[in-house]
Amino acid sequence: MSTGWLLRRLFLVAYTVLVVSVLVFAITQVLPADAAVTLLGENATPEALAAVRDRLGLNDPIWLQYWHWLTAALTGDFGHSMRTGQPVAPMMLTALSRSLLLALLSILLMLAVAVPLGLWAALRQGKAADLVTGFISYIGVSLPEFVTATLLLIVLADWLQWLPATGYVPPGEDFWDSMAHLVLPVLTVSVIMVAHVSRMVRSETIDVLHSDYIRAARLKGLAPRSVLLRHVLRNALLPVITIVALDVGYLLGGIIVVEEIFALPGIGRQLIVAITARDLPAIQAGALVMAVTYAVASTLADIAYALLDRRIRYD
Amino acid sequence: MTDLLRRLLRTPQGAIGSALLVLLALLCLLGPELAPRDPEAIDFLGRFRPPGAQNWLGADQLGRDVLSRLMTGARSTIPLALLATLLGTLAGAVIGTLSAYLGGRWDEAIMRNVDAVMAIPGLLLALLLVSSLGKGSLNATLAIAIAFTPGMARVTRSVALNVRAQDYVKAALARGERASFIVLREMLPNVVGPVVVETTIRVAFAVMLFATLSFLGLGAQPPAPEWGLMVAEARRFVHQAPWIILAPALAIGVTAIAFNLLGDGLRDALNPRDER
Amino acid sequence: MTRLPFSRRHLLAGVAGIATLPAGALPVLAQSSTSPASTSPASTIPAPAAGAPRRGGVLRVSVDQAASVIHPLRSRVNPEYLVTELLYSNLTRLKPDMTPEPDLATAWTPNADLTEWRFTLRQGVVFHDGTPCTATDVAATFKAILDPKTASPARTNVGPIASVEAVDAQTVLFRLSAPYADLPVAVAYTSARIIPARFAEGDLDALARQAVGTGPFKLVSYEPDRRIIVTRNEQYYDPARPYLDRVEVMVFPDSTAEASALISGDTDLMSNAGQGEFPRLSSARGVKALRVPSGQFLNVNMDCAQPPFNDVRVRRALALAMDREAMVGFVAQGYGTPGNDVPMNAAYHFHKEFPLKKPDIAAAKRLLAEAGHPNGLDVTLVASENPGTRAQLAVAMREMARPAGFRINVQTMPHATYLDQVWKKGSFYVGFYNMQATADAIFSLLYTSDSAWNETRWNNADFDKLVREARVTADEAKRRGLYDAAQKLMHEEVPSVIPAFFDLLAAQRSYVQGYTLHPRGAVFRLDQVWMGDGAPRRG
Amino acid sequence: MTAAPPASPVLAIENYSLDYTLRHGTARVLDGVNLAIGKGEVVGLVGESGSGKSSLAWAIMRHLPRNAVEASGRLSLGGLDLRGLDAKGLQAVRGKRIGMVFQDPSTALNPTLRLGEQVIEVLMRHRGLGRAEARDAAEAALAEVELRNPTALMRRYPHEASGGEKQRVVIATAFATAPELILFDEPTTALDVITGARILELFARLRERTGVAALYISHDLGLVSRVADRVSVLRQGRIVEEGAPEAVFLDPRHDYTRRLVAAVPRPHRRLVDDAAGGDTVLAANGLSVRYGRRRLFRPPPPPATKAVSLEVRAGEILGVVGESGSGKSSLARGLTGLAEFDGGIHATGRRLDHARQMDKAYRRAVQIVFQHPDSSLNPRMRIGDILARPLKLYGGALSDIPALLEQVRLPADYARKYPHQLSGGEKQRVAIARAFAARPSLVICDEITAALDVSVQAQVVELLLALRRQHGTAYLFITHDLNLIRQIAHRIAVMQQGELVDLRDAAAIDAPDAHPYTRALIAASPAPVG
Repeated sequence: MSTGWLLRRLFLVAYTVLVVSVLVFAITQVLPADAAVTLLGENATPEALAAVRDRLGLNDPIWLQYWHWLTAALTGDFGHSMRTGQPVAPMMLTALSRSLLLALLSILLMLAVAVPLGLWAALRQGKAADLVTGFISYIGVSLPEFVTATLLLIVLADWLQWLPATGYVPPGEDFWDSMAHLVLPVLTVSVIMVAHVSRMVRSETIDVLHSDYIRAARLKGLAPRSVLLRHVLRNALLPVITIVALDVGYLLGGIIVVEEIFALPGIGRQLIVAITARDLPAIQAGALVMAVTYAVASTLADIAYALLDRRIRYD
Repeated sequence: MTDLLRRLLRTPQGAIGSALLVLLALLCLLGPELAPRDPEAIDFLGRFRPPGAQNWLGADQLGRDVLSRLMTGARSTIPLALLATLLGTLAGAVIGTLSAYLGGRWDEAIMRNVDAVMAIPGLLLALLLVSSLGKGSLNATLAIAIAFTPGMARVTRSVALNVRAQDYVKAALARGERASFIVLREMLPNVVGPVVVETTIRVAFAVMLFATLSFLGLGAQPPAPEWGLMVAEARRFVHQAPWIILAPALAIGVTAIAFNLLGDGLRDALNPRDER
Repeated sequence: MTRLPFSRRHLLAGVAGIATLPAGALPVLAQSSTSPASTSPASTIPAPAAGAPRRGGVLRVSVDQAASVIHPLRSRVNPEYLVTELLYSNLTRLKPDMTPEPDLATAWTPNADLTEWRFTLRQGVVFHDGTPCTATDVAATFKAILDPKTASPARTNVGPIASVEAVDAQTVLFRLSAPYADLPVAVAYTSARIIPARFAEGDLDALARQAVGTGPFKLVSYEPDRRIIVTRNEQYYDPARPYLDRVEVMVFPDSTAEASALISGDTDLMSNAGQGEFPRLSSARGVKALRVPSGQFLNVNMDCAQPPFNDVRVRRALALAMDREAMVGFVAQGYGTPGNDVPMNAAYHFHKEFPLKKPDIAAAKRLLAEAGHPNGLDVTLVASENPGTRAQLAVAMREMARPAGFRINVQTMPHATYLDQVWKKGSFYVGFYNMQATADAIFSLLYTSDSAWNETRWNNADFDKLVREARVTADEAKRRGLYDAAQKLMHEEVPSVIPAFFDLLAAQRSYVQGYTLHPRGAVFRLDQVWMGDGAPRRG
Repeated sequence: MTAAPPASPVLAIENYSLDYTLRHGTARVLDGVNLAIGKGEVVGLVGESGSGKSSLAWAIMRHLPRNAVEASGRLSLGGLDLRGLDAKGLQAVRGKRIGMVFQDPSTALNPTLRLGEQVIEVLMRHRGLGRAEARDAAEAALAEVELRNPTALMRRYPHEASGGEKQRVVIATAFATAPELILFDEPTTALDVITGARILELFARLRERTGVAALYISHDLGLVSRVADRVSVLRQGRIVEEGAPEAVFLDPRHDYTRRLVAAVPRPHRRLVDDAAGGDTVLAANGLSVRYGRRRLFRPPPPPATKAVSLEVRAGEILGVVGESGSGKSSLARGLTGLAEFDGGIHATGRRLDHARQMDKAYRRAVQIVFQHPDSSLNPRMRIGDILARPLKLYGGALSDIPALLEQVRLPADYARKYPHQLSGGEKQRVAIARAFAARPSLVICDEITAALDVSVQAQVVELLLALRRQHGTAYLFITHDLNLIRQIAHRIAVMQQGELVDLRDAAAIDAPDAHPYTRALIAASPAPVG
């Protein structure tokens, strides 16, 4: 891993952000809603509408609007929400911090469950345990989040009343209450990823188990425990980094639905609210924040992989 | 081909997946004819009727027969998911194969943009697109197809790069074959296998994505018996009449499972693991 | 976790409930203008309090959509009204029987021809920032409301005010452009809250993020999509109220989750319960389900100026195809009353009872054929997604009208798109309106030619005349006669199909005392609420 | 050295038979094998692919696939019945009493574990050493296999070491536990010629010093006869011949052995005796092939071949030898337009400066056959369609296809088959037929026999020579096998690290004025015994 490689990765993140910004801006331009009407509401007079259009520069050519938006965005100014009148950037950052908490907890839970599950299935390949985990993981990857969320909500919050149904409490306010509110969203987000990642861990592990060096390790008479821990695990788990990084994209999508259902005011819910309210500045900022998050996550994964797997030479 | 089918049906995933899909295909073809009732007919007295002799899977908030809606709805759910995936695959396959064939600077440029688009989560991209295009099943299909394109382009490209490195492609290049011949005759047939596997698994995602879009109110229009929309509409009554939500939710799950199973079965059938 | 659901549940008795009555078994309302008790079924009245109101406690009230605007002059939806009501005061308040009672104004008197109204203000009222609230502030507020640039929804709802004047510190004089009997009710409008003159005349937008009012509570924190916290205003003009130390307004976009939160004891009061959740809430232990008949309705608006709906026979045909009793079931899950294509029901003071229109498909078919559509008619009915009952109504109407020859294509769309593209512009769409305080308010909001939102473009001169006359008539019997005639016109001409009215539904934990579910839907009066035995202690 | 089996063997295999259960019945892999290895003895086991030689190794190591069924026989290690061992007993034998050296050191070492760790863990396990002692012992073991600076090497990861270094680490590990027996499974096949030769020298020294018994498995009869005390020849699961190496090699009794011996390339037994023509069919002038291009934030890649100049005359066989990475295949890619090049190519009366200037005439005249028969034919096309392409491109009738197949000694009905229905040798014949369908004047053969068994290689070479006699085609024959090329080439070019270091007549390849690298290559490829 060289500085050149790192610079290149950073350049790619920047390029990604640029492409996404163009795309998102273009899409928001064709959204069927008048920004001025959205801003002023139903009671706006034509004069007021015209004044607002002028003030927002809605009469400028689109490329000029994009340029103004981009240059302002680079300084951290994403404009004011048309819905609430608040500045968008701090709103999105607060939302992002909540989503990241949800995402990180989900990934941790997922890893804690998926990795042992996948290993276990791989070591018992073809046996009952493997088939049962396989079947469960099929169900896991085949249920959309909104179904899982609804089922979990009914069972855990309504019937058993173990957990609060929805809402969000900042960890700083009441840590345990905060965690209790996060359990259901985290569970929902994790289900699909657990199913997916445990399958990947299983197949990676099986590949490693069939590799020459594991055969060599066994033929050197090493203890099975040491073969598993020192040789199999390390090599089987490395690709999981990449898989998890790819799943971040899926995770961000899933967060949209999950936050909506559990009333968790994160970036996904902000986006849904913004899209339904045609709150253009919020849509633009939210989509961009998501794309940046994804690009940064996959870059971090690449770096982690490069640090952990010394084989990779980036030249 | 028959050989592949035989191998597919020998894998447990392939066998179960194929069986389920045959059932679903029948439902798509004959569902509306076989449905016991008019899926849109409302019935004041039948509202929230539990599953029983009159309505085998119960009736919904407007007294419509859930089974009939489920059977009719297969046609508006599965073919569109398939269509979306196929469109996305086609576009992705063309971009990916082209990128791999062109190589070098072009490949780099195409793939950087594909990567950039992939940074927008698929669901978000679909949401934005449907919001712009307007609601409706066809627009949702289009949006999902577009959202799938970059991913499929990536997959196809990596397969195509693999194929391009094969000596028979080099031989064709050295022979001076036309680009179209190399892409269409030498590369594409060999790219198809792995891409078909990926596509099959993506149909499962498309079914789920469709349902999610409808759930968020951006897919099918009421009173269409689209499964995702059925779930969304039934959500308000989940405590009163859980069967209204369970039936379409399970149908979505079973369809997704069927395509996942078929995809894995195909994968195994295409590259049999060694016996060891 | 802060909740102790088990120990608490054992303390609570089972819940009584009108909600468990079968749909349709609701008693027809008595028409009265005196006592709130007579307009509300027994269960909505707080159970006789176990002793006098108690001070202290934290109330968590849930709302079903974000309070994105807390600007007191620009709020538009019920959760926003709930918040601004906590923070601000009006001149008057609307009682559950839709008559006014004093708020900042203690008394009001009109001149003889109802063109001038004089309001006397309460003494010693101060804003949250400590400055006194005087007639100057009131006058400045109304000037701001009436300024089109403010874009306040109140502008068209506070009556025909020509000018406002602070006569002295305690007296405000309203001069009207036309005689108006309902001004004391009109100034209770939910986005006509009184604000300090320095904001009304200066930086009006500043109130988008802060609250400086005279309300019973002061703003602590404001997160539009999650939670709004207010704390007791120690300087509130009524030393006894509010009883609560703090109110937390929690946003729940999902009604299932919102109900679950109440059932699990996470929240204490659910300001608006969906019909789907209501049975569950009614049977939940420790929860009291609340229900009150209201004039809230869904209407299907038809453009009376354009074909095909410019032909009254087409509109009548559609009206004849509707099974209104069934519609109450389909759309309101039984929690409502059938409508007769008039925007008023028994909850309104001047409601005129007509025999309920019965479905008559043959007659509908005949009318449609007479109107030149013997082979039926293709139309697209637009329904916004919010609330979900709009689509439900559209689908049910589609099925009911099908045998009569209407081929209705239902199209749903996000609310923002609907507002931008369809609302007030479309020719066939589903509208949804809260109950208004007076007959005049609802008529001149929607149906007169000069109405604020003339959706149907019905523009019936006779109707306009009747409404105008009633507005300036002080005599009760004469006024009733005029309104009866106006309603009869609508009943026959059907500018919009109004098949059902909704009861308002809500729910609360049993320990919540003093809460009255208001039929207006936009009035909450949390300053009267106190926490009884069994209430959880919340930091 | 004696040819007689030892009296008290370290390893005794008696009447051992092994089956694999397949979907359609069972296949016998080993059939009544008898083999004994005495103390300090090296027994060579020779066989072509599919002969069962690897299965025998796995059987001894008790590492058989799930579908393996041991039909009969005994395996005993100094009196210990290996077949009767349980998992615990097995772990005490593997690595401790029987060591193993694998074919490819780059896949046999864990890529994510430092080299030192991989030696230390074995020492800790089998010699009961503490970590610090094991580290010292590992260093000593690595020094033993003549690795320079073992301390530094121990800290490196496998990808940071060369193939030779890695194989030495594997060997050091095998020897470090002082086992009674070591199995060598083609330990030099994956290595370059010179590196492989050094490993063999090391092996000779180590066995002398330690007196370990060894089973040396290889496909290369010539090589085995140099290292083994006794040789067994395995064919289809049966030992068809055994004895002292000289006896087996010089006087093979079994037919199969005779064919095998005949197929071994011998540098001095020339297979071509005519001379090349005078005309030049192709000349490369300062040809440099470069992959990739300059990219943002990255250093430019070094060229794969540096300014190579050579010419091929009509009907000439020009051999190109060199180790992997020497640039010999890049030369082929440059000449066929598969990679961009700098410099010029003269052919068909023109000078080409870019790959895109290669016209139909050039492409017809210069054909290429690749190394891997499995990947050089499109698996989705029938053989007939594959052969039809050059005919369509360069002119020719589809009715020529049977003749083309016959020319490479394949039946005409193969035209309807798919590649996966053919054996490796057959596929390579199809690839050759495809090249000859263009009636080329030069065929570039890029390691075309490297993936084939010795006997198949001999047949393919013989076929190529016959085709040349028939058509007068010139060959640019790229190979790493110096012995093979000395048999057939008129001239030999030697490449090292992208440069052409030597180009001389085949007869003068071992002359004293040859490049030192050429001499090193010759020294590393000794002529087989006899």
